[in-house]
Amino acid sequence: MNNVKTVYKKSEGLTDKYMTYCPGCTHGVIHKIVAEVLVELDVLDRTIGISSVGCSVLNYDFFNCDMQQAAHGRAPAVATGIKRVRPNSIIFTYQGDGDLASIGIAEAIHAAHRGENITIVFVNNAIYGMTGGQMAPTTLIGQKTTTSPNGRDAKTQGLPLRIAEMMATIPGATYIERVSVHNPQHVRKAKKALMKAFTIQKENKGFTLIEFISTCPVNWGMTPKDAVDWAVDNMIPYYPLGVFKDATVGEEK
Amino acid sequence: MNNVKTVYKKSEGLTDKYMTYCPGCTHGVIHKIVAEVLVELDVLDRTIGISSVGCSVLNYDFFNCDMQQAAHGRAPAVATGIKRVRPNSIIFTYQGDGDLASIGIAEAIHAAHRGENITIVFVNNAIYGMTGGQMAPTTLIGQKTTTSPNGRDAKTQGLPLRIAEMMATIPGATYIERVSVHNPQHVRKAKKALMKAFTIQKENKGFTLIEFISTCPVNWGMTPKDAVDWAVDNMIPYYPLGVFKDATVGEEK
Amino acid sequence: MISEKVIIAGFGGQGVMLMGQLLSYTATAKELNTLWFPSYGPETRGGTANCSVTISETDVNSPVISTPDSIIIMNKPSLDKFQPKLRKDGHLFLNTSLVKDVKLRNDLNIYKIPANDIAMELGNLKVANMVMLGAYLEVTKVFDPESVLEVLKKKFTGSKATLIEINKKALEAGKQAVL
Amino acid sequence: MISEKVIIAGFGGQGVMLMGQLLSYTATAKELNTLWFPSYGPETRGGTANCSVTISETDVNSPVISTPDSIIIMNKPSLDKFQPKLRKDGHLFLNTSLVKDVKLRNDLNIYKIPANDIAMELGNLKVANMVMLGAYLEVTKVFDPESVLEVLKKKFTGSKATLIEINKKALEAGKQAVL
Amino acid sequence: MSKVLMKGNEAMALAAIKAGCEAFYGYPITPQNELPEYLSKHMALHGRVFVQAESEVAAINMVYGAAGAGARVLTSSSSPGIALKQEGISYMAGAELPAVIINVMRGGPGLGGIQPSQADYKQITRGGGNGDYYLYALAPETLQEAVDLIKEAFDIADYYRNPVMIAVDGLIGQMMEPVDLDREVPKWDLTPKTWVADGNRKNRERNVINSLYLDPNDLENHNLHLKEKFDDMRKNHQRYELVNMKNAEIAIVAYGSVSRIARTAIEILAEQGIKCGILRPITLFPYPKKAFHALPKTVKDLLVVEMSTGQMLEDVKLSNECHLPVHFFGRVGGIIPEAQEIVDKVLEIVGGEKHE
Amino acid sequence: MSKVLMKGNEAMALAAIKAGCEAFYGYPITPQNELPEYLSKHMALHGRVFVQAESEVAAINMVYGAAGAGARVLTSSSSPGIALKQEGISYMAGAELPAVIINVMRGGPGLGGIQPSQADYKQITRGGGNGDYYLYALAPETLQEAVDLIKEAFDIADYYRNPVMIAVDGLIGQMMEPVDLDREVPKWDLTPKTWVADGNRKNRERNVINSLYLDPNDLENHNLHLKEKFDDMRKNHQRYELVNMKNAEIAIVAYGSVSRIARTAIEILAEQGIKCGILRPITLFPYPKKAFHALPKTVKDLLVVEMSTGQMLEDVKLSNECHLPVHFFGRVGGIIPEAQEIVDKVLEIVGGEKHE
Amino acid sequence: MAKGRIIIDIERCKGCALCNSYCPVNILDLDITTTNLKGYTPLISTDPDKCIACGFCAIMCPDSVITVERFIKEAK
Amino acid sequence: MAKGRIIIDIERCKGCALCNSYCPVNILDLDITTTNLKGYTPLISTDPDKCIACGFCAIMCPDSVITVERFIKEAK
Ligand SMILES: Cc1ncc(C[n+]2csc(CCOP(=O)(O)OP(=O)(O)O)c2C)c(N)n1
Ligand SMILES: Cc1ncc(C[n+]2csc(CCOP(=O)(O)OP(=O)(O)O)c2C)c(N)n1
Ligand code: SF4
Ligand code: SF4
Ligand code: SF4
Ligand code: SF4
Ligand code: SF4
Ligand code: SF4
Ligand SMILES: [Mg+2]
Ligand SMILES: [Mg+2]
Repeated sequence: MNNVKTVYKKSEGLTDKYMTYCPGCTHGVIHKIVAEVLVELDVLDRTIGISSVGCSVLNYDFFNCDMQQAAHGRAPAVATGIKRVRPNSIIFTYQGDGDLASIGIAEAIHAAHRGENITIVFVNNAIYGMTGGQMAPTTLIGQKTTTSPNGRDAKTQGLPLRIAEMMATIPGATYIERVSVHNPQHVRKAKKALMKAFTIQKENKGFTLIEFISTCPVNWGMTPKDAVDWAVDNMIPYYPLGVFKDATVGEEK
Repeated sequence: MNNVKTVYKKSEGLTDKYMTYCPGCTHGVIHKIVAEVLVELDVLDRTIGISSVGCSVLNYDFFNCDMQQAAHGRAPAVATGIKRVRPNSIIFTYQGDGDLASIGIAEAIHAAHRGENITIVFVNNAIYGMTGGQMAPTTLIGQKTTTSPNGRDAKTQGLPLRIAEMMATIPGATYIERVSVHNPQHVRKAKKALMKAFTIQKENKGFTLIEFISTCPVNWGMTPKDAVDWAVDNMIPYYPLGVFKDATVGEEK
Repeated sequence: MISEKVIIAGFGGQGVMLMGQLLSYTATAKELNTLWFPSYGPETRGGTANCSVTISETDVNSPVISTPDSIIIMNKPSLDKFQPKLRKDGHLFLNTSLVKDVKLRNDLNIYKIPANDIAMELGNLKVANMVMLGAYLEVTKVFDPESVLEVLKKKFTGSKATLIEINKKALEAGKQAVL
Repeated sequence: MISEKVIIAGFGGQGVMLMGQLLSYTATAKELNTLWFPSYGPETRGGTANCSVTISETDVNSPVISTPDSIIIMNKPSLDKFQPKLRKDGHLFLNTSLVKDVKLRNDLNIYKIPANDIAMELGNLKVANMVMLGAYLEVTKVFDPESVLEVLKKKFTGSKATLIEINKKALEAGKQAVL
Repeated sequence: MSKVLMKGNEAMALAAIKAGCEAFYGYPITPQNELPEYLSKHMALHGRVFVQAESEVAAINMVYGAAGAGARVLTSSSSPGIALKQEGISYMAGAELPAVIINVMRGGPGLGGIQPSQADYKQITRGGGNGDYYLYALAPETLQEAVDLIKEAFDIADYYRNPVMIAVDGLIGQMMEPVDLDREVPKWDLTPKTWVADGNRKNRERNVINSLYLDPNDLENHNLHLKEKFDDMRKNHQRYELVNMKNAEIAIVAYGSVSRIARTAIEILAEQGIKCGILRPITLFPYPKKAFHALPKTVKDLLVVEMSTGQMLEDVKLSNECHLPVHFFGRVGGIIPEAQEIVDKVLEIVGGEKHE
Repeated sequence: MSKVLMKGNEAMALAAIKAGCEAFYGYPITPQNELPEYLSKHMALHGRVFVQAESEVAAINMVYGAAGAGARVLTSSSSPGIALKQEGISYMAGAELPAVIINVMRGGPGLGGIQPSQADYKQITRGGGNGDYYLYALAPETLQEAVDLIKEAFDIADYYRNPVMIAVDGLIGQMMEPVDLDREVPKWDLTPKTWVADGNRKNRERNVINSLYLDPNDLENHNLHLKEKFDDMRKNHQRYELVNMKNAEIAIVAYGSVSRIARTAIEILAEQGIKCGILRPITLFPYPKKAFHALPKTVKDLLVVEMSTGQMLEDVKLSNECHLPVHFFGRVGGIIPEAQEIVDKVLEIVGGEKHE
Repeated sequence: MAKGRIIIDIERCKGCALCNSYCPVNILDLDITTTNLKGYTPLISTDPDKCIACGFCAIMCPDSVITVERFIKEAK
Repeated sequence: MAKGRIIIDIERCKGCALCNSYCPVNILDLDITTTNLKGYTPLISTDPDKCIACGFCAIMCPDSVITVERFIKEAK
């Protein structure tokens, strides 16, 4: 039809497989914008995504590019392994907060430390979704999970880790930003952040990490909309959005 | 003798065993002040030290207290295991930069993240001493090691990690300081830092880490004095001394 | 001698796990042997959930029910999965509110219960499972509904205690549905 | 037929590893079979270092020398460790600059070489090892010093080339010491 | 006490508390999550320690530390998580530290699947870590047995100063059965832990927990000392059950949940007039070689049934010492064998020709 | 080409380069450090990749990634480091990825010691990771053989899409021997790697590297597919050497550096008129069962000699199928057995009474 | 008149009701009269004519259920 | 007159020469005329009378080789 313009449709960066996420989980939103950016940068054909262990483990079925599934927490190491032998490829890992902030923090830090030219998509939903809602390093104080049944207690379980802030101190890292997908405006902002990160990678400028504030309606025990609101009210105050490191700055001007 | 006062002698915090470090290695200096602090705080009898894997692996023979030898990089986990079941004990780990900054960074970060009430003595000598001088995450740009034979190259090996700076961003950590032992004045300062750290632990105020700039004359290929001077000229500029986090501040005044 | 092997299956959220557990709790209270085994893991997310319950006066051996005596089917995919396994002359309890227009074997005892509709009438869709259970108990006579209710009372304490009444009604309604 | 098993031992830094390697390199150049095996790891730090060299026209089997034909001893702890292993009538080369007042077996061929003193005279303490090697070669005739020097020339290139002359002198001085 | 209906993972957790377990360190993984979840609530209620570690590697090293400080300590995981613990387990065996490790097995290799499996048999009995060591490994088949063995396992670990592995699978972890948590279990003869490095040094010399022996002579002696312990386990503490062996013509060798299915199978076989017994290993290490000597002469064939491609076969062959033909039936990847499949296999053997 | 004198670790490194190894990912550990050190210099010279990983865990997962992208890839470590790699190795076997892993064994358990040992036999042959898988495992005895096997190992790994383990010890890693690096080795029949996920997707569908199969049916099929590969290895690719077997009355079973010592022992024995042969496994998995069938009738006893407390004994018993008495002599913890000790043991056996 | 329209791929919809809240003209709801094959209550537009083709719903839908089309006024 | 003195535990000394550089009165050197049992050339004070008992040498010695004593002037 000539008098109709498609302003939004499912990205070609995604396959047609039915996504296994729970209804209303923002993992799906993040998948979409990653896929869109890969298509818009015209790199899908040379991209290898790394699925990590978490709810997103099956996304090797969802992203419409070469994929490798990595052991829990080790996606940045797998990414390093690939990128070093296939430097022309575009590599991203997609990791949850259990995967990256807990078991895999060493691999994430050292990929940044070596300045690996890869992009980490880090999905912080303050919980272990896949395994049924255990406490994550990013679980907020007072938040109830199956392993903090009385709410996370600073005394015995510590204060939540701020990954973007921590990773930003690593000299080898190029770009670190924290974004959220709680409304269309922020989805667009988040996509811009991804665009920046993948562009940096495309230009061989080094390590990039985008942290996403995300939801887990099922394990938080909320409707998807309430979950998004909870994230805005509770997570963003502790995990402020913004650019935490941008080593391309001076150079670009 | 009445007219003689001993102003310095070997600490009772050390055993009589012959220390296995190479001649002039500052590991020995750090051992001495750790031992002295434990004696001065009168906690030797309830201290458990954790030897890590590195040149200091045998220091379970040197510190005159209960000791546990930990797997490479895992000393903070071992410390956590102990402290939680024996909260009245004083626990320190003694870890090299290979041990803590490379293989063990996850365990160090998460001990801080949980706010474990332990003290980490972190010895940064910019190299793997024990195994014959391989590159560490803290090896300086241009520094030659057996696995960076042409000098560390930022392009392929990244920029050196700054541990104190990175750990200081962890909300759960209480006190982080970087010190050096390159002359008597700095040894005294370093001892003060240790005193502060162990005092914080004694008062159950949480996680403390003291990073030491140290030398490896043998693998750096220098005399002990040249090594100390090299550390001052090359390491301290990249690894500035100072307090990076002190969560006791407001409270103390 | 009681010896019953039942599989209960439906969507996640329909309370099939609880149904099975109630049977096993009741069996335990009666000092019978019993075993409850659920489907588990992410496969259950959004998809189907089921559990197997064995109740016996002798030891329960195999935890897996190859040939159930009864199946309680809360949705269509579950029928496809479990109908073939049901033993000849076994009892098939069908939630006909959700399972319609399906092919049924002709060597079975089939009980059609519009459980969702009944539950809605009772005022809470969530008790559709108890409606099915009421029907199941009435037909198989494994336990009387009172024993199950006894267990329910022990489990539903505090704020949940208010739910006992409606569950009781649901059990009764299920019973009526197959009378 | 050449068949030689020698252990070379001393402090770390005395160049015992190099001595052994030179023998194995020379053997390789002559297309003989050979095997060099060092003590390794932190035990060698500050403490003693040693290596075993086997040279043979037939296959070298066991990499471990249980009963050496010769031992070259650069310091006292090494004498204690290896003298008992030396075969009867074996050759014991002793750096008497450092190993003094010791008990020696009387079923051995013993060569006393003040290697450090000789090396000092030559102007470089570091070549004490080559002095010992010179003595060893002269007695055992395993290789002529020229062949070893040939290898040394290949190894010492660039700035190290200047060291060849003094090493040559050291080999010669060692030879003289046992003539 | 009367029995309570509990989920396997929770019953095992509670059994540990009853055994005086002072601390749990672990990391979530399906299908054992209810175990740490239960403990996260109940350890604190008992004044005990629960820590969710950052990883399995950290967890086992926390266990190392707490055990070295003299505490009774537990960790649990499932197959890939156990793989990650191998270095730490080797350290514990090397440093002679007691602990109980529960492995709720799932399908492999790699990430594999999450359904029940016995594919970690090699990992459990042959050690995935470096060096000459073994774990005392117990494989219960019911929740009651799991509870009883876990309670005893802490004693066994302390007795031998060696980690004890409880080998179960997703079935046992996820099922509910009535259990009596207060049944008496054998008490082992334990001596005070004078070797602990717990920072409580009033009347003793300092203690050191360590597995490093740079002098090969010392390390050899240490290894021989450890070997004595493993030999003692082999000699004195094999465990097994023989079921229905009287006049049996064939014996099924199966452990854990598979032996339960075998029990159903032999009932079906009995109806068909086939006398089939079960040799059920309870210890996977030490493997119950003695059970094979105890088989009646009537047994002419052995059928090994496993949820693996045949990992226990070697132990059966070694124990059986070439006396009887050994057959195999296995399902893998999370598929649980059905009793009828076992029955069919038995019929094939007793009916048909014998093959290895 | 004429031979060059090289240290074992360096010769193995160079062999990998000659085999077209495109990338090395590893972490330092004694006694294999010269291997990564050599590669840190020489890989770059050949335009290849060398990365010192932050840990053994990271290293094996880098290997996983590079192998998944189709590269020939190597890692090396020593015993405790290999224990840390177990999860990753299991993943590689599960995802069917080829790679070569060199284990320069040292004493254990735990930190143990750094002297030569063969105490990882179980870890190597029975897998320390979870699930039903094996590694093709080669145990060279000389540097020449090490070089030749490593060159072939990359082919074998590609052929089977499975990791290949090179099992050596500190002796082989640290010794120097003359080697010919350019000897021809068998070429395996390799098909193009159409399965790689390397981001080079011109004319193909997207590829996925994965070991997860949530549906048990799929996972069972996958396991059975893997088993076929391992069975094929067992059937077609056992390797061994029989030495001096003609009329031998006793056979020593020994691999790697111990078989070299055994060679010296049988020379001594020959002088004393005792005919002793050596059965030398070259593949530890598949274990060379065929070698036992090939033993001459004159052999009346088997003597297993190892640098472990007897980890290979089970394989020998299984292969020997109860035909001959099996004896054992071992040294552990870094102690290298002396030829004379082996001689004495043989004399005890052929002279004295037979015992198991 | 509508500025555009949305096309709902009903079988992919999980009835999560996330999109609804972001529609500026409030025309989205779940269609409780039906369930799709997966058992979910799918999305429906209650007043398609009001759609301004802003795309907010589509952007927020985690499952790419919604396609948004804008009607283009024909030039002159 | 010396303000104090140092006592050198010769057998523990590794002859590393680290301490020397810190002596404000420059009286420390290695005694190349001898080696200790471990084979090291140990430290010696070349002019003990000059020692001011500052302790710098002892503080810097990694091996706790040096004990420092200060002479106390007798009260009156
Ligand atoms: C080695 C290992 N440990 C544990 C697990 C179990 N596991 C699967 S997913 C997961 C947590 C995932 O949480 P997160 O990364 O936050 O992802 P989410 O599901 O929340 O998106 C865990 C612990 C595993 N598969 N492997
Ligand atoms: C799991 C494991 N990996 C590697 C090693 C080998 N290793 C021993 S010490 C060491 C490095 C130590 O370096 P560092 O921590 O900097 O201590 P230093 O010797 O410099 O004081 C390594 C890699 C080991 N023992 N265990
Ligand atoms: S469990 Fe939570 S994070 Fe995982 S898919 Fe469901 S809602 Fe999303
Ligand atoms: S190797 Fe370096 S760090 Fe280790 S003891 Fe020697 S000088 Fe010190
Ligand atoms: S495109 Fe905009 S106006 Fe139209 S339905 Fe979606 S949110 Fe509402
Ligand atoms: S269209 Fe998308 S966001 Fe809206 S209810 Fe359906 S699945 Fe949820
Ligand atoms: S105490 Fe001071 S003055 Fe005396 S020798 Fe030592 S450094 Fe010199
Ligand atoms: S006294 Fe101490 S610092 Fe001085 S040379 Fe001796 S060992 Fe070195
Ligand atoms: Mg999460
Ligand atoms: Mg270091």
